[in-house]
Amino acid sequence: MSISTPAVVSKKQPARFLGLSRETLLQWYDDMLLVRRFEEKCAQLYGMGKIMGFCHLYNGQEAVSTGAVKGALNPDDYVITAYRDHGLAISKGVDPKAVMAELLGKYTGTTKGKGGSMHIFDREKNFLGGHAIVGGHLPIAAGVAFASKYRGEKRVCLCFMGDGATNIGEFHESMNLAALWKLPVIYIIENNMYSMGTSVERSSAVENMTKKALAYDMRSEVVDGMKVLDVYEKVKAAVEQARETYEPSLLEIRTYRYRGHSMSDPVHGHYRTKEEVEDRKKHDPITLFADLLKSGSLITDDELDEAEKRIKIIVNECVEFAENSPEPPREELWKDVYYGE
Amino acid sequence: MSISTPAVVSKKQPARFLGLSRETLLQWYDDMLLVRRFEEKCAQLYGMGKIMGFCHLYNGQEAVSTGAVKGALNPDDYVITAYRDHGLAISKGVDPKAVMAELLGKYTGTTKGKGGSMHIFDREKNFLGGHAIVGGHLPIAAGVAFASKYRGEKRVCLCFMGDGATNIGEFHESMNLAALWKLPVIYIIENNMYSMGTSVERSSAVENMTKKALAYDMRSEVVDGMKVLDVYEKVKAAVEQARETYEPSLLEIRTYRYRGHSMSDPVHGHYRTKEEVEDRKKHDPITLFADLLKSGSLITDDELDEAEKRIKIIVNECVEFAENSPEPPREELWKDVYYGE
Amino acid sequence: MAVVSLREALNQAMDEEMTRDDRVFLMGEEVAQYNGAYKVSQGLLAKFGAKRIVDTPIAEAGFTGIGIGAAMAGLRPIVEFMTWNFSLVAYDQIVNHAAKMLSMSGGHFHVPIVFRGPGGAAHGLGATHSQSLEALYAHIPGLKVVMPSNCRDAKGLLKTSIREENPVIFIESEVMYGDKGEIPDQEYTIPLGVGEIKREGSDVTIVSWSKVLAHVVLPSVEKLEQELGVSIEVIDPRTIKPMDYDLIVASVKKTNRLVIVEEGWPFAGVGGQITYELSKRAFDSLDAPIERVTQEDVPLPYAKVLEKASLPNFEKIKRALEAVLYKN
Amino acid sequence: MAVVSLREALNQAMDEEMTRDDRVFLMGEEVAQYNGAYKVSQGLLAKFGAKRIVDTPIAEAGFTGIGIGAAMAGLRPIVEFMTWNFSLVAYDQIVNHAAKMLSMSGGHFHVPIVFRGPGGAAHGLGATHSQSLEALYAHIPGLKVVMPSNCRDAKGLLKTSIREENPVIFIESEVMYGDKGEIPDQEYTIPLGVGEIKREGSDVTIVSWSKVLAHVVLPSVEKLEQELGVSIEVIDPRTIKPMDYDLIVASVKKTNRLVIVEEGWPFAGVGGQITYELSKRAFDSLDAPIERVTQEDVPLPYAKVLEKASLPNFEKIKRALEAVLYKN
Ligand SMILES: Cc1ncc(C[n+]2csc(CCOP(=O)(O)OP(=O)(O)O)c2C)c(N)n1
Ligand SMILES: Cc1ncc(C[n+]2csc(CCOP(=O)(O)OP(=O)(O)O)c2C)c(N)n1
Ligand SMILES: [Mg+2]
Ligand SMILES: [Mg+2]
Repeated sequence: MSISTPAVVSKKQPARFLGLSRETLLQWYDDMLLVRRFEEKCAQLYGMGKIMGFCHLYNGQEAVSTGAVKGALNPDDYVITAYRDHGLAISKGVDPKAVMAELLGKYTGTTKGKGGSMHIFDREKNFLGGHAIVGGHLPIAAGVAFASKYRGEKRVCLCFMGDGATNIGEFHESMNLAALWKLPVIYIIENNMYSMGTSVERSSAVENMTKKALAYDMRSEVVDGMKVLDVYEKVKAAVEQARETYEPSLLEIRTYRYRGHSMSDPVHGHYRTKEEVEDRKKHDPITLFADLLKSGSLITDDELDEAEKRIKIIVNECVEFAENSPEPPREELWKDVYYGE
Repeated sequence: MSISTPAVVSKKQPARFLGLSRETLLQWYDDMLLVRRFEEKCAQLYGMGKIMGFCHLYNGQEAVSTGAVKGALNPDDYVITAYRDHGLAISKGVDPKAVMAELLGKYTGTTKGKGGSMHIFDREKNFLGGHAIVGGHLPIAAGVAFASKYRGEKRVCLCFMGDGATNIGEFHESMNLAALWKLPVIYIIENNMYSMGTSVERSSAVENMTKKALAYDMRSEVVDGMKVLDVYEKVKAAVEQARETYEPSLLEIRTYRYRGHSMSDPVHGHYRTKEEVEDRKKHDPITLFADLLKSGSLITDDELDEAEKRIKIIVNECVEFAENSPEPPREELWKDVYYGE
Repeated sequence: MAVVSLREALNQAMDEEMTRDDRVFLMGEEVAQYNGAYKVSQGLLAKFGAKRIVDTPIAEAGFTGIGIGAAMAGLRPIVEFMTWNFSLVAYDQIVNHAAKMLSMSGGHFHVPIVFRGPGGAAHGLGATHSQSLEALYAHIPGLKVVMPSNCRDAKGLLKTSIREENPVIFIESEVMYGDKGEIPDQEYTIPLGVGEIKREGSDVTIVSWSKVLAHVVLPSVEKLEQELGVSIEVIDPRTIKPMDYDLIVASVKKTNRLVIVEEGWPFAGVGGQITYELSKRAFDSLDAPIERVTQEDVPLPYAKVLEKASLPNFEKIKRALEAVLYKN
Repeated sequence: MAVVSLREALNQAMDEEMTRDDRVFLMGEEVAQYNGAYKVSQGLLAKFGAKRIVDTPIAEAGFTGIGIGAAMAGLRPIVEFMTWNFSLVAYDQIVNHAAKMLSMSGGHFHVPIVFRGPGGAAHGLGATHSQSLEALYAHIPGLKVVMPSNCRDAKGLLKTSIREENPVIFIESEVMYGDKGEIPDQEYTIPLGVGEIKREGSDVTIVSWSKVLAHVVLPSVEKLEQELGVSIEVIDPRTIKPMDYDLIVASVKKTNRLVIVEEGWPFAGVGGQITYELSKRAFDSLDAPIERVTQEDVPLPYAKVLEKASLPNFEKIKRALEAVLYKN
């Protein structure tokens, strides 16, 4: 995804930009915007019946995927998450065209149309899914980190989960094993305050998720998920820690989901008010980041418009690519059941 | 189980006896001694091949069952535990004859010979087993407490587990649900320092088990499991709390297992030394209690000998009853598969 | 006779039984405030309150165990799995605890509990969210497995299941919740273990249940009869365990041919069991080997073309009928 | 040819494969310091160290998932369940993750992993500790299920399973660990999916596997032949999935009679599947309905008399043979 590099070499930035170059910051802005527009397009296509099944959008949580994945990781680090996976996949470098094709059930999709929205995978990008059984991927993440340590590599695994996932047994087993064996995995709770229609206070005995780390003497921190640079900084610190010492972390990133749980669920209802949602949107991670960039005069309104245009083109290319791709051949039904058979 | 009541009415006891009558204290002594001698007899019968399968003895942990179950509970309170269940069943008032008959697979056993050592049940005594899948009974205990609260009763459920059981997912789910819904269940970890051959430090990220309660903002306390009165006092406090406010607790009772994990496992080996075991036996809960009673001149050496005789008779009666009981009839195979069919 | 949706039929069954017996309560994810992920519990929170309509965290093993414990202590829980796929994290609770409690306790504690929710494939839900798991539960002694195919059966069987003293696995289908059908106006129940002839016929018997019966078999029968020139009898066991073998045997003694259509996987599936029992009980009546149409032995893919190719459909059923009729 | 115990045969297989490929490691409860609850991993910690012989807490879902993740990242884990009964708390990990990963990821990630440990009944272990769960795993596409009945097969099949690129369910038997048998001195492997005729015969075929084959069927055959005056062919599929149907069909075409003896429960068990396939593939060769001898459809009780009455035994097999031979 190319961006217009400034002619002039960017002079030293103020401290709040953490010494990141203007180019990097603008790339992150593009990444967040791409995820936002990509998801909006998905909503459209779902409405048109072109995307089937369960489709969980990332709107509102973009600062997490960009700051944590695009920002804090090396390409050979691993990422694994649950079904709300489009944004994290894109921030990890998975081709958005292939993601869109997957959503349309096409042969050119990330998994040839087999996994769908909830199961984006890309071996080359070290993106390990997209998992639809809540909590099921948590021990798997520890296993990936186990393999990295086993081989003496310095690759870490970033494992994302929702607030609701912290109440299932595998959360406990994974945290205990990761802490006990010192596995280089960073568990990230994307606390968007709700598990479908159930608020954190109605599902968890503790509302402060970092308290859950106390049962394992595990390193933990609260992160402002609406501020991409706060996400970057704190995830980066956890990643460095895991790289150097294999010590795992549990990070609670406070964020918010703009849409309904999945495309088949209402945006608001018994569980949260329209007002709450509107109010949260006033602290939009993309707008906040744009304002921050402007405050350092790193971007102009014209450049913001350019970005919009750039992203619009990319998203349209994704749809075009997906629409024009073939469906998987019938024989595919029998492939990938047993490896090499 | 009758005991010789003193002719003279016992005068006021020193504070360390918690205002308990001599009669009560001596009954507790008998209870601990009975569990000890009962288990020793089981070891003998197992060696003779009269008890089959897995048989997990309670030797060393007697102060827990007596102080917590016989001491702190009402008859209509519930008790549920894992497979190491003989002592807890006896302290809850389950007829030791029926327990012994069960171990010998007889029709007069607690479950007609169907459950065996790991599955002692007694509806009348509110003893809910005896469960052999580690952690499996933890949510069930919460469900029993749920029913008690649902009916507005003041009955609590005492749920025992081993230190190893705290690492399985159901521990987490049960603790969270009990704390979230305020269920009158007291979770008791019988921390005997080992899960089979695995020490706590090799299986749990935290060695202080009460830290596990922090993840649920749950009331917790450490208890000296070698001191029956400490067990009684602290369990009693947790029980009162649950009775009055439905608030659950997690208690870590530090105790020690004298025998191997089960009759088919070695007493010591790679995982613990002979010296460690011998050393621990120097702080035997029964001897400690006897010394305490003597220190208050509540019992004489002669009375201790009488107790031994009394218990020996009871245990022999158990064996005699079991030996002379019939095996279950073949038709029993088809009973209790579907209720009322 | 009122016409209701299957969703309403199930809702009425729970409503009536909760009204009748206050030991009955409903527990599961999103069953209360959200009125159910698929709205099957619509209105029950408002009517019965939070004490009896209980929202749970995502902790299937935990709330399944709570249901079992509550049942042992005298309540009669209905545990809803948002879908049966998620019951697999609670599988040990159901198999090693609910199913065995009565036997292990030598009769001391029985477990009157209903586990219910949608099973099977919907549209584009992928491998983990499209499973027909009846065989995994019917294999286990101590459990009963119920799978209704229409509104009348659903209501009558759910009411009976709630009154049942043993653990019942009650498997619905999310794509059937909107199906409409007539139900009697006065109260009724339907016994477990009793199948029903959904369509009389004389030349060949089809045994099928739940969604694949309602949405694939029955809508295809007339066309199949015309194209094959035969009369087809369709039997719905309604209860998978205990299975109403007598009804199937009687039909096969008449038609001499049997095709089993199920949505589950083939290997060690329910159809294999029916084949074994029928080949014993009707050996001399069978003029052709029993044929089965099942989901293909693969994880169900997302793409529509592959999903379709994997599930039972008209063509596959026709081929199976041709096979038992020696028409190919 | 050296004579070893089945325990040693399995130990050798792991030892040789770990020596051959350092991506292979063993993980489970008590496998390291304790040398295995049943001593199958005896000496491996001393030889390979704590990095490759890993003791776990009691967290089956957790360490099963760790195995799956490690396999996705390029290692080749052997996960030991102390007994298969405890795998049920990890059932979702195996069914929804290990088995489906390759398909859900469209070929991106395969899961080369072996899950092994003892299954079936021992003596007086009761309902939760005596289960033969092969049907629950064979039902799931994406898994292979292996159940050896002697030392030679156990070693050869385990080595192949460790080299296999797909998840393998490898079910042993604790009461067989002491069984002695000959194994070749030079290295060898045995392919999955290939059964073996354990005993040639001409009048009736018995298909059986694992412990019930080794401890009940084979020791009874001669007596059964004498008492019934027939010649019995005994087939051991060795692998439950994929099942070597051709071998069974060939035998039945010769004997025209089939009895399946399995330790699992009857309903939707493996024998039901074999019955379905055989009644299709050998319909005209079968002179009698296929008979099955299984564990009774009840949770296995503790008392010896009841345990015995529940499991397959000489009398039950004899009755089944008489039935297919029309001798009653
Ligand atoms: C074991 C299991 N139980 C239930 C579900 C159904 N389900 C899917 S997502 C979800 C809510 C998860 O909420 P959270 O973990 O907070 O993640 P979020 O959707 O907010 O990103 C539920 C209940 C499931 N997929 N798996
Ligand atoms: C789910 C499960 N995994 C493994 C086992 C085998 N097992 C039985 S007891 C035990 C050790 C439990 O130790 P702990 O919880 O400390 O209790 P203790 O025996 O010390 O009383 C193990 C691993 C089991 N029964 N269930
Ligand atoms: Mg959430
Ligand atoms: Mg212990």
